[in-house]
Amino acid sequence: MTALLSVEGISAGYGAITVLRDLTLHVGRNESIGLFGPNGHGKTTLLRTISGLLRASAGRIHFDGADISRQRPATIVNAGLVHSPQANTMFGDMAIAETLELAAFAPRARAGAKQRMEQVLTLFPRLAERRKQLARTLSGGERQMLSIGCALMCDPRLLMLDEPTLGLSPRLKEELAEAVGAIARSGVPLIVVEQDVEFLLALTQRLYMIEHGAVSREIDRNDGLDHGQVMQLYFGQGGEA
Amino acid sequence: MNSIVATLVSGILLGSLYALMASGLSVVWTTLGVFNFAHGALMMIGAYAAWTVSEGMGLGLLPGILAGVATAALCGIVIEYLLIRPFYGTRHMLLVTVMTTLAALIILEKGAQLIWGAKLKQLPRLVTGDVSIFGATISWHEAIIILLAPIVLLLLWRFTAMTNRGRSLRAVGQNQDAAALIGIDVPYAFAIAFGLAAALAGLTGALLGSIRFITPVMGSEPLVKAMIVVIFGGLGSLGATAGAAYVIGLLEAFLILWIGLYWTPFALFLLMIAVLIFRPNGLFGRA
Amino acid sequence: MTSSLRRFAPLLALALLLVVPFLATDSYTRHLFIIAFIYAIVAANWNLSLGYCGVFNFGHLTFFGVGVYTAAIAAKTFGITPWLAIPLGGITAAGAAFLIAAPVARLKGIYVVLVTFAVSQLAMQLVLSQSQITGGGEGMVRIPFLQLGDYSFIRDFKFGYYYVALGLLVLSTLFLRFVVQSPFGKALLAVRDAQDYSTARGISVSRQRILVLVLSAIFTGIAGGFYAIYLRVASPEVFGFGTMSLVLSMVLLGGVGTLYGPIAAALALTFLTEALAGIQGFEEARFIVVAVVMVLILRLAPGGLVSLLDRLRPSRPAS
Amino acid sequence: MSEPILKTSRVSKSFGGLKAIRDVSFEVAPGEIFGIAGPNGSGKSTLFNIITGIPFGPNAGEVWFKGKRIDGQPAFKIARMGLSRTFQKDAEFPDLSARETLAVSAVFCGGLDRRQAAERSEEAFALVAFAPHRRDMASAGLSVFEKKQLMIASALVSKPDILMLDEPASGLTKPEIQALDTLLRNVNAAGVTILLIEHVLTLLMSVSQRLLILNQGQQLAEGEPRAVMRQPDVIEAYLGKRTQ
Amino acid sequence: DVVKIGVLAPVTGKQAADGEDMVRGAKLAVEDLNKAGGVNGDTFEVVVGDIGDASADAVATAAERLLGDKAVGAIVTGYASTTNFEIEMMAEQEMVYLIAGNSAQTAGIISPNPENFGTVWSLTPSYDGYNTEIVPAIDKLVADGQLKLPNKKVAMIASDNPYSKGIAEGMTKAFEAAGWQITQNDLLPFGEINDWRAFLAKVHQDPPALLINTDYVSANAATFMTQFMENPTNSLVFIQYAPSVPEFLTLTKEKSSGVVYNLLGGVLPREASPRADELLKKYEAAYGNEPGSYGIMLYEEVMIYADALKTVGDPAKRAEIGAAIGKTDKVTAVGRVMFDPKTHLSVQDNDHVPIQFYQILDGKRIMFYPPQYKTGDFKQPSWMK
Ligand SMILES: Nc1ncnc2c1ncn2[C@@H]1O[C@H](COP(=O)(O)OP(=O)(O)OP(=O)(O)O)[C@@H](O)[C@H]1O
Ligand SMILES: Nc1ncnc2c1ncn2[C@@H]1O[C@H](COP(=O)(O)OP(=O)(O)OP(=O)(O)O)[C@@H](O)[C@H]1O
Ligand SMILES: [Mg+2]
Ligand SMILES: [Mg+2]
Repeated sequence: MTALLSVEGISAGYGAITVLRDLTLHVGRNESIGLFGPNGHGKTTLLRTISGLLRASAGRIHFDGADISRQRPATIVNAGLVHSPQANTMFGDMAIAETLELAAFAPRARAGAKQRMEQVLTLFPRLAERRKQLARTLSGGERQMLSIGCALMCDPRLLMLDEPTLGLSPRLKEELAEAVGAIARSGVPLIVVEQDVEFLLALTQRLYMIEHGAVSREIDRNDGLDHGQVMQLYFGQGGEA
Repeated sequence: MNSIVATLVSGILLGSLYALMASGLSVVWTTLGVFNFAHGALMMIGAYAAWTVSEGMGLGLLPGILAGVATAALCGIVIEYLLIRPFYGTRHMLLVTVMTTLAALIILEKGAQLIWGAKLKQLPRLVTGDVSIFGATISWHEAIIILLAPIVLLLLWRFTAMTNRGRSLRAVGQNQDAAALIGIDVPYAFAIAFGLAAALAGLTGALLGSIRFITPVMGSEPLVKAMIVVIFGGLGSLGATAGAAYVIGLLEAFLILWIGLYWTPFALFLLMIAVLIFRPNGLFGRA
Repeated sequence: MTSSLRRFAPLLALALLLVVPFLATDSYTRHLFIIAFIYAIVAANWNLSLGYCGVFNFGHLTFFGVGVYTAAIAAKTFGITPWLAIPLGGITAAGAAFLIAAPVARLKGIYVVLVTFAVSQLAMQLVLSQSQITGGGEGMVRIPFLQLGDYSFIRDFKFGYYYVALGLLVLSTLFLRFVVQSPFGKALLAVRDAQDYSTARGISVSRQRILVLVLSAIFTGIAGGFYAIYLRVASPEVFGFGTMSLVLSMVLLGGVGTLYGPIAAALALTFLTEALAGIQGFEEARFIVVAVVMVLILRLAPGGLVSLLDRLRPSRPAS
Repeated sequence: MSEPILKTSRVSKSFGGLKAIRDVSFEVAPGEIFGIAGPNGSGKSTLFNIITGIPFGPNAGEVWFKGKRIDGQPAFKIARMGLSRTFQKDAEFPDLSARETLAVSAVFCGGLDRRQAAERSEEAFALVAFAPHRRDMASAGLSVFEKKQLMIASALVSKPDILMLDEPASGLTKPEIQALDTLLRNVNAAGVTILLIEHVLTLLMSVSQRLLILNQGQQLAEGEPRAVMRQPDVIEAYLGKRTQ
Repeated sequence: DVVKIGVLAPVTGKQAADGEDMVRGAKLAVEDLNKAGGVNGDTFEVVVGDIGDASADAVATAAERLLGDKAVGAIVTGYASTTNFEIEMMAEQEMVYLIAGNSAQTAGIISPNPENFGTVWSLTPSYDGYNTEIVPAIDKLVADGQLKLPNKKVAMIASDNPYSKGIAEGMTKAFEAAGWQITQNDLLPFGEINDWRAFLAKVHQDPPALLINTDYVSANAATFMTQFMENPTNSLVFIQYAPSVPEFLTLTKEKSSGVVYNLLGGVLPREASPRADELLKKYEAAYGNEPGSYGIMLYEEVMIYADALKTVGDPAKRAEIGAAIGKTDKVTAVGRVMFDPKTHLSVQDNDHVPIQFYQILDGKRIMFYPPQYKTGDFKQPSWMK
């Protein structure tokens, strides 16, 4: 069986600055993967390249067998590859309810939008309380909820979350992990970028460490590594644990 | 009494015109965050195109108006593509697009003078004859504008606030990346927003072409008015723009009655400064 | 090497400008330089509020107009020597800026555009309506000209005026340099880019904005005063939209938030438009050409003309 | 407890119908590290806002700093009195270098002349361990962690009495959080009182000497961190089941 | 050699229609001169200085460019700046400058020291006639029984520019002196006026026998006339200058039938002046439309210069040419031109450059005063009882 997403030898960057260098990874149909590594080494850039916001200068990206490396973001979203960006501020002058409705914009997301809205509002009751509040007046954590909610509204087949727990309270982190875990179990694989190890380990089967714009290590947790060893590797990046 | 009615009517007429002039500007501003200085010039293009089809080719006024709307929309899309799109997301985007739209204004105005010459032109009216409203006389054409303006505004409001397609235009203006990531085709949305605004400008221009004169610079006064209306109302929404248009129209008419034409602009500007000092987000703006 | 070139480029340019009158002896070329210098001063000072502090002041030409009328009235009505009337324009312009600044300091972004624009319209109305003082729409003509002892500045093919204008430009540039390199100037950039953060660092946003408007008005008003004395006329068109968009294009083409950009752009634009103006039957088309050139520059060099100079240097290594 | 350096008494802030902060009173002693936590949207950042007046003060209640009442004062004056804060959403002056950022802050907030400002900047850089070769580039090009370091250094350069940090650890890697931990201890050791909003519990629990928990704009608990975190209502509202 | 004739004109900007006329008029004259072999062997060429929006620096720059060109022998214009300040620049450099602009400004600059302005001459006569002549003209109509007026009231509206305002003030004095009552005396900001209804509403409250609008902008005047006709009062309508512009007729069509205007230094009607007829035909043949006054006036300015050049000979002797122009005595399309040495304006009276009163009737311009040029009779406008 082919991978759901395969990234083969891509390079990408901003103007003259190259961030990703010949990076390769893949996501199977029934697994979730995690990306970690030091700040500023290209995790976000990788997700942006996959979702079409950045154009790769070399390499190929296939999603469900189709080459998406030259597609527009809108097409990619409509194929079910959804990216919830890091520290997203959303649409400052739009109210919560409006934003969530709009998020079901892609044709594939329209059917069942009502139902998914229910799900999102159950996951984040705060959003239900504040339907009319403008996005720019939300607290940091509330904004994060809205951003993830929007991604869920897109009816993803593969969900990419970039630091989803940024600024969330411990309790909410836990609830989010549960909810996202449920989504993954329902057959939507995840790509998660996270600094919070617990969160990452709770959700993913395989981890890639990204350093200097390339995969520096792959950790398959089914390979018999125990939790402690993974932690060791994870913190190996910077030195102390 | 009679003069009060006359003033009311002429205030509402002014308000309707201002609403039409400002709505397109407001659409571009609230969606794309671009202050389009070529908006008045697009009205002028609409008027000239309407004139060419209606008078030049003798095809009649309605086809002329359609041609005006279409031509302006086309110009708008071209302007967006060449002069606005390359600058989205750049550091000084607001200022740079001020400049590029000013450049568009110059190109359209001078181009129009090259094509149509400097002599004044005028379109016939939609309907001839005058109508008396409670003793105040205006032309039927103007009466139609009074009726048309709210309809156009309502449709526009429904579109931008109630439909997802309309919301998507606002979304791209506020956060392009986030918009793209929920599946909005950003370049397409930009083109739609600008084309729609330009079409509105074209319609306004074609309607103005019957009650004012068509010249290459006919758009400059409406542009200033539209700018005042849009900012004065508060930049948040179309509703605010519409409200401000009628407030300013009525205010202007009554100021003319009370203090005369000469001091009216003076008083209007002074009043606006005062309002903005006390309501820094515009008359109907949200804090 | 390249950075020393950057440091000495302005001096080199100044040296060149100093010898121009000996190379161009006709009054037309000198006149163009003088006009370009005046606009360069206005544009560079506008850039202080617009580019450095992010105040969308669309009434900057009001300060210029105030300078024009101050010098005109001082020299013609009150018989004050033009040498004094010119700097007087700077004082009144700064005063006018202070009046405008109070309401503007509270407003944000695009709202500033409307208020400052409205103020400039008010100023024009005021000039028009006070015709016994300002001459109204008729304006004022035959304003006294500069004299130095027996040397009269007219009928010398604008030799003297050239150096006065250049001198003002140099003074204005030194002044702006001093301002932007001071902590006050750095704080302007701070206020422009992050208001709340600036406040948290003890910077009063409104005080910065008021001060920047006043400072930007000083040399603008002086340039206005010189304009009135040089052309010997004061008329309400100085408040018009045309002059404003011309100067604005100089600011943006030269480079927002740069010191020498607007000056370079003022010279470039003045001579480009004039070069095209000489072509018969090209009167409309020349504006189109200039507009297209403007857009091209903005596209190719988003940082303005001066950023083209930077391009010549090897690009910074990626971090 | 000695005379409090910062005190709020029944401060409130509402947005339309929403009461974001309700009658919150607390005191901070000089020299302590005072942690603030609570669920998302419980009003932590709003509390910082109304104390510093950026961008708004409280609707009701009083804020006292060093024995002076400061609510209603212009925000920049409050900052100059010695109350420095950072922001949850990282802020920077993109066109200024790190050095210039500190210089501006020292001149405006600390009232120093240029030479003193330069000296003080060196101290602040050293305190936050800001890499020397990165001090002259435009801030826009700095990394996430460097921006945080810079934001803290610029808050410190004016020698404030209180440093208020809003979620400084968010988005940082473990080693960086470790570095931040050390940094805060050093700053505190230099005599600066710290108010810390944080969701990253390792940092919060490690450095805080006292903890205030907010919930729906109200004080839920206050006291010794470990004790507070054991309270059932805190667990219910903030920590969730597993984290204990 | 080639002598260049500079034309200072608003070729772009709001007044571009006038500018186009000016340039065409001058070009036509130059072509005619060249066809006739030039003057003393010199041929001519037109160079244009565009003054754009008429800001002082735009005018000064355009003037400097023309002045700086050694081959320019004379500069002609309809009008350039609103202040006519460029006259000083011309005099300083002894440039031959013929102007047809606001003569009040011209006289204001020249009359204190006419000897300093030896090369500057104005085809436009003194505007005094605009102020005073309307009263006797109306009186004559009433006396002749051609006009019946309901009362002796007059309502005035003027635009805030030197021309309109000056004339309105002058007329007000003249009417008051003749015992008329001024019911309205409004001033408008200068610029585009789209709504005259507020003023007209005030006029309705006390209908005058005479309604005078001195806003000379033809678009404004056309709007004024259209809106007046929506609900006319029993008043004779007089509009300054604007109805003489060809566009005014095309824009107002039947709505302007009955309106009265006058002209000083304007082109005489073709029926009354063979010279005007000849030039108009020539212009129409060349450009396919009827010119406004400036097309013909610039033609005449060039010809006046050419005559002076012929007597002096050398185009470089500009002071002498200026003096020669001052001695002009020539029958032109605007009347017999002679210049007043005190003001350098052309002399105004019925035997020189006359004031012309017209009425528009059914799309035609009828000149009914002064008698020697008259092309038809005044008729009571249809809306008046
Ligand atoms: N718009 C941009 N222009 C130029 N460089 C950029 C831009 N965005 C990111 N970079 C640079 O690209 C590099 C990789 O950034 P990226 O955001 O992908 O890292 P990351 O691994 O996601 O880090 P973090 O954990 O901090 O989110 C960084 O050095 C950053 O400075
Ligand atoms: N300007 C505003 N208008 C309306 N509501 C606001 C405004 N600012 C904040 N709020 C609301 O007030 C509440 C408190 O916000 P605050 O930012 O203080 O939360 P917080 O405790 O800092 O949360 P987080 O941990 O998520 O950052 C939130 O529910 C927020 O939505
Ligand atoms: Mg990232
Ligand atoms: Mg917060």
